[in-house]
Amino acid sequence: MSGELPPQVTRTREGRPATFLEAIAEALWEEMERDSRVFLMGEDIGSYGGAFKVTRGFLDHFGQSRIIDTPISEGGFTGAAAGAAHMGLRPVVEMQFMDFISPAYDVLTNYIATSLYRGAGPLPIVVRGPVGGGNRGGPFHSQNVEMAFFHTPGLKIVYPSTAADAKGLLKSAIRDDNPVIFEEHKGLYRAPHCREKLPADDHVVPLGKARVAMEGEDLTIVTYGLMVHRSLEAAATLARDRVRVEVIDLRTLLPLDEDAIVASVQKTGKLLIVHEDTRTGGIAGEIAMRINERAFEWLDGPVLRVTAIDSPVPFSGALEDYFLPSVADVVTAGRYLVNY
Amino acid sequence: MSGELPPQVTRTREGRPATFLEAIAEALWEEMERDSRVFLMGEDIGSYGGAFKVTRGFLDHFGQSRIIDTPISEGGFTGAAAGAAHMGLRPVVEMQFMDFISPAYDVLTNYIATSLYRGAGPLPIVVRGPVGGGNRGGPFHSQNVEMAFFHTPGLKIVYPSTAADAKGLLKSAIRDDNPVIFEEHKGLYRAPHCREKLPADDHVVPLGKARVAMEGEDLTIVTYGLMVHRSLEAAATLARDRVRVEVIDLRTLLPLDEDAIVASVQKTGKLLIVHEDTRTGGIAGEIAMRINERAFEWLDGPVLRVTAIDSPVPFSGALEDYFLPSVADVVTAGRYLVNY
Amino acid sequence: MPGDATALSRGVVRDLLYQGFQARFLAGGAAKSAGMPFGVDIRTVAMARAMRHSSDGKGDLCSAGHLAPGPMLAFGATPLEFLRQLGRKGTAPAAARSGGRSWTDLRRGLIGWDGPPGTMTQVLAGVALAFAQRGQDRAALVFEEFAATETGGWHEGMNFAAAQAAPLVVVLDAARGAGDAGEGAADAIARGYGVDAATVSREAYPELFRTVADARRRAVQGRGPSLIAMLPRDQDDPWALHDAFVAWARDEAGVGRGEVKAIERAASAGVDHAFHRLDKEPEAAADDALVPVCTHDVPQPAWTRRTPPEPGWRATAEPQGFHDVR
Amino acid sequence: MPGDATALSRGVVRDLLYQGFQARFLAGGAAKSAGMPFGVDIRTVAMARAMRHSSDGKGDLCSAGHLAPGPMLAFGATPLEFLRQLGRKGTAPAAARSGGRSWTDLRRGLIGWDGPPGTMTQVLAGVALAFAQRGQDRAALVFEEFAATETGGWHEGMNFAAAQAAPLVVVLDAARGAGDAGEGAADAIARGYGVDAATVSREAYPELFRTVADARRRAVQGRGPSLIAMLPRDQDDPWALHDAFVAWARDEAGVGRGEVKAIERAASAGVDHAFHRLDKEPEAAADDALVPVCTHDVPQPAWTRRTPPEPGWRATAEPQGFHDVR
Ligand SMILES: Cc1ncc(C[n+]2csc(CCOP(=O)(O)OP(=O)(O)O)c2C)c(N)n1
Ligand SMILES: Cc1ncc(C[n+]2csc(CCOP(=O)(O)OP(=O)(O)O)c2C)c(N)n1
Ligand SMILES: [Mg+2]
Ligand SMILES: [Mg+2]
Repeated sequence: MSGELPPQVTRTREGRPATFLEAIAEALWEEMERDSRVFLMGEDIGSYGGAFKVTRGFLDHFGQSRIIDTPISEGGFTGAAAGAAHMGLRPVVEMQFMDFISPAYDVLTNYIATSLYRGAGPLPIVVRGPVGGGNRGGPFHSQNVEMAFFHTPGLKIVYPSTAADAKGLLKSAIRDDNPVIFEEHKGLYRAPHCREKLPADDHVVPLGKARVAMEGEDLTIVTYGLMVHRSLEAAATLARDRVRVEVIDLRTLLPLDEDAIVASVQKTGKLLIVHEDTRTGGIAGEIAMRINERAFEWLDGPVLRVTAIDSPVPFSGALEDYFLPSVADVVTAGRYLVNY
Repeated sequence: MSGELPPQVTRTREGRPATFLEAIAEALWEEMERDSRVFLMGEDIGSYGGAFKVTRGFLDHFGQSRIIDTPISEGGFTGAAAGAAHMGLRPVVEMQFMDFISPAYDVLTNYIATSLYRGAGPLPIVVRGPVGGGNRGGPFHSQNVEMAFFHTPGLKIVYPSTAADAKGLLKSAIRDDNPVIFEEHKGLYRAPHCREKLPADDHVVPLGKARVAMEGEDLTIVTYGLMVHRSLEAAATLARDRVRVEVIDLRTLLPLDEDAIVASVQKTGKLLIVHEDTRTGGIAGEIAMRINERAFEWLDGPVLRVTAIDSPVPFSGALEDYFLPSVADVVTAGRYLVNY
Repeated sequence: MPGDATALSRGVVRDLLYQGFQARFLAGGAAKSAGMPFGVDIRTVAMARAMRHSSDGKGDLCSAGHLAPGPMLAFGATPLEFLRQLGRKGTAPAAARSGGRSWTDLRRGLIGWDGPPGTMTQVLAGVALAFAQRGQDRAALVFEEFAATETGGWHEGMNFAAAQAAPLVVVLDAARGAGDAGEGAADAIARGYGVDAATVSREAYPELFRTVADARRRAVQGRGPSLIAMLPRDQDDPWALHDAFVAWARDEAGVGRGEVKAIERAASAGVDHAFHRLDKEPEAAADDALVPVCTHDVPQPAWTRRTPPEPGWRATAEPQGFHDVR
Repeated sequence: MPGDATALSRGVVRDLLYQGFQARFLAGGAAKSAGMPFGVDIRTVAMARAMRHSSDGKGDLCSAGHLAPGPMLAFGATPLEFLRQLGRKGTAPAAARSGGRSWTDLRRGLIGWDGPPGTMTQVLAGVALAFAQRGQDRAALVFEEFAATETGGWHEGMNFAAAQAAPLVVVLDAARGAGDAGEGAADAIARGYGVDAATVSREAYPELFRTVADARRRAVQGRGPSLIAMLPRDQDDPWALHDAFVAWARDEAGVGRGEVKAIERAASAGVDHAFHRLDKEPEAAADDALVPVCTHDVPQPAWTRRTPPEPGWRATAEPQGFHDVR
């Protein structure tokens, strides 16, 4: 073990603001220091430090047995994570891009998600990695993967929007006894406006609890990840027309914090859901359904959504910008709903 | 080629009623006769005739090059189907149980579904097989797989509820230029009440069009597959209370026949969605969302759903029956909604 | 043959007899109704005996696979547990929520699976990785049907184990008698991963034992996983190997005729007792289906089904007609 | 060396020079902005020349993979097409909806992929299956990065091709210079599938050509797929093999010094022209994103974004404030 700490894990110790990416690195580092059962697996995470350099310097400090460079075999090493978890370890698996989680779909949904129910015990595994568009990565380096897993009982899905949440939620995910899919938007990793001072103590944010990112009375926007920022921008625009928007940042998608959404809708009577993921079969549907079940009488207008369009993520920048939901889209839909 | 036809493909020629399973076999047989580009791939579909004997006798008639027994490698042979489709063939891939489609999740969502959009041309592939619970098959032989693919633009999903539809929709799926996931409920395969005389001419049912299985004025039930039958039973019970239920059988889940649902809800004002699949992230959500978008003003009550509970499919019969939605459940929810 | 040959043989005889008596259960139709043939192959039991068993969660781990659950007996599973599992009893492991002929009990080193082949090679590779990381004298043993080698998942698991030099022994099982594993097939596959390979056919017990014991020793020494292929046994008489082994244990391994009889009587009595007891045990209770799928979930029945909606969710009127259906 | 060596060499020289000139584009930063290194390896071009090319959809099929798209030149791709693709132009194949250095044009036998390794071995196995089913004199060639052998998907594709004796040639490409493919690795893997294997290193053009031509001949004769591994070339000078080949073509294959110069001039002019023209071509248009994902879909813009909701969907009042945002 070397004495010097890699720079991306020292921001909080030095009292300096951290980027979203550094917050992730800090969470991993601190949890590995705290609990010797935690270890990392992934492609090129060792001496290369990972495609986004989240784990730069980890190999030197924690050694080969806890920083494991894997072959290109997302299914195989996720299955191996299950075995290690059975034996009491707490693997954190990195997908180089979360798009590559799809070869692990079988083992995640069939083996890992069903383990507790099958009487084989809980499996404390975190599968984390970069998601999302806007990077000109084309269809295979830009996906959001929540809806591949949202339908599977036994999994949790976390998708933070701020650096502080990224750290606090990742720590919770690692300490959770259940398998957690953890999505990190590439557009937040190094975004200057996401740089913030993190609480210096052991900063833990509970899973399953949404956050009110902005309070308001006229319209509820439920969103998560990068779209929290787009929605806050839209809310600022709407505020100039005296429209008071409440923005709810889900933070955890599964289990869904239904109570937080219901409470807000009972106040505003209007609900707009904003997600970056494509439209049909997106999470907006489940939220609309739950609001129908629990707060229909409070609705003063239809539940609406702003989403990406139903296609793969296009490669060209012009196409991708058109594909993704914009601030203007949120403003348009929000204004429409408020005036309904 | 042998002169004698296997019995399961002759019911309609002989003017006799066919089971759901025989309807599937007839569709495959007739399409293979009609179009030499159509061929089948799957595990044990050759001399063994398939796990459910759908393709018994096909090997003798069509020969080894069109009835291909594959290794256990659902991803690999689905990928090979894509290649064959590129070359102008029309592969029909059997999953022995549709649960085993999960190793093909990667190639289906990333390669096959995106092919047209990527400029690589349409891929006319059908992936078909048995789905659904009630057979005491436990968690790995009982799943419904629609929500694994419903979120993927570029795929179609078909889920018939009657023998005639099974034949007509499968023929359409094979003729469609796009990849189609085709789900066949095991509980319908040999169900006596599903045995019916099929139209003797080339019976084709268009994809993307729902069917009004029963007309009514008071309540719309939207459903598909085996649950159409449960819903019709529930409707009969409700009819004794003079509740007139309209039952819509979706037939195709993707693309969703939104117009048919909207038209019915504009008539009844009440919508109950019934699906066998588990609750959170099920298709009910998307339907609720679309109705909010297009028919909110017509709703006289919340959109509600009756579904399986959020867990893997249990092995024991008692547990499985509890897990699955029952006729009584549909009656309960329907009555509640009508009285709302 | 290392260790006390007689004691080991005694254990295997017991396992074999248990297997034999359980076969009666199948003949009685219970397994048929459970939809699964019950593989019997002496060789898998003998091989599993070469691992280190313990019931305190500190021994080796074994996944017996679908075919011949005999190895589970070696790891401490009882006939009663098998019968409960097949009979879908509420007393079964995991209250009959999951099926198959194997289940998970990590303290005894049992790890079960009823899903796609290949998966358990990945999982046991990870189990073995954990042993190696902690420097423990433990290894993992996985039985896969030969067809698992057709799946990409199996390859990824095997490759991972090889890359990590994980203490894993992989057996390609031909217990159902399928003629897949040709002589040399395992060798050829193993070469691609640079791991040791062996093929076992109708060897006598000591050879079977030694093959696995050697693979285990190499594994815990950090010399990586091994691949062992079983050639199909005689299809005509699945009990031939079984009887031959009992004869060998009696006549050559020093267990003795009287002792074999005694074990046989005890095993028979044990299985009888299990049948007897099984009859009295309840089916799984319907709402066992509602146990949580995550550790701290409160199981939530879907309200439109078994419980009325939350009070207050509808402002204008009381729900009507809700309780009269069931 | 079969066929007209001089003519073939001439073709390869042309391809190589195209590659060379395209490298300028990269040096200029355009590829960097496209986020991808552009592999150059003479060997892949030479190997692709051993297949049967045609532009009427009746020749062989080739997937050039991510690393060195050179084989696409052999199959008729033009520098302008590469530049359009990298430059995300509206004129690019698929109007820049998909990225990578390869795209699909089935008439010319080009089949592109920008996603996970291993997939194209499955897809080309199916392509080859179709050739065999129709008894055509056609074969498929797929270049995979060596790491594809780590994926289960690749194994399933290879196993399928072997089981079907499909006319497929699989090349494990070391164009990016990665030191993965050790001597003998392909042999060991191929043995598991019972297919032929070969390894190529720094062989001269005729050997490279012959290796693939032989594999192709066996394949179309129904003798199954082959696996060919490329050993990494010299990392220090990626152009060394390239220059050596041009020298060989000139001095030994009868192309002649003057002719090489002429090809070089023509290639240079062609690439210059392509650059020139590229500048004038438009970026992809934003709403090209809206093309259908199924053949007969009507593309539907999401109504909350670019178009107002359907008239009549709301009975009580007109939507307000809808058009004033963008
Ligand atoms: C992913 C997956 N695909 C298919 C199956 C269904 N399946 C179970 S065993 C089996 C055949 C196994 O073949 P083999 O190993 O040769 O055993 P045999 O039945 O011949 O004894 C099949 C197709 C499965 N369980 N999982
Ligand atoms: C399923 C999947 N996982 C991961 C990746 C990301 N990825 C692309 S190439 C590559 C490494 C390839 O290694 P190798 O073949 O050795 O080529 P090298 O980069 O070393 O030249 C990785 C991890 C991917 N494209 N798809
Ligand atoms: Mg077999
Ligand atoms: Mg490499």
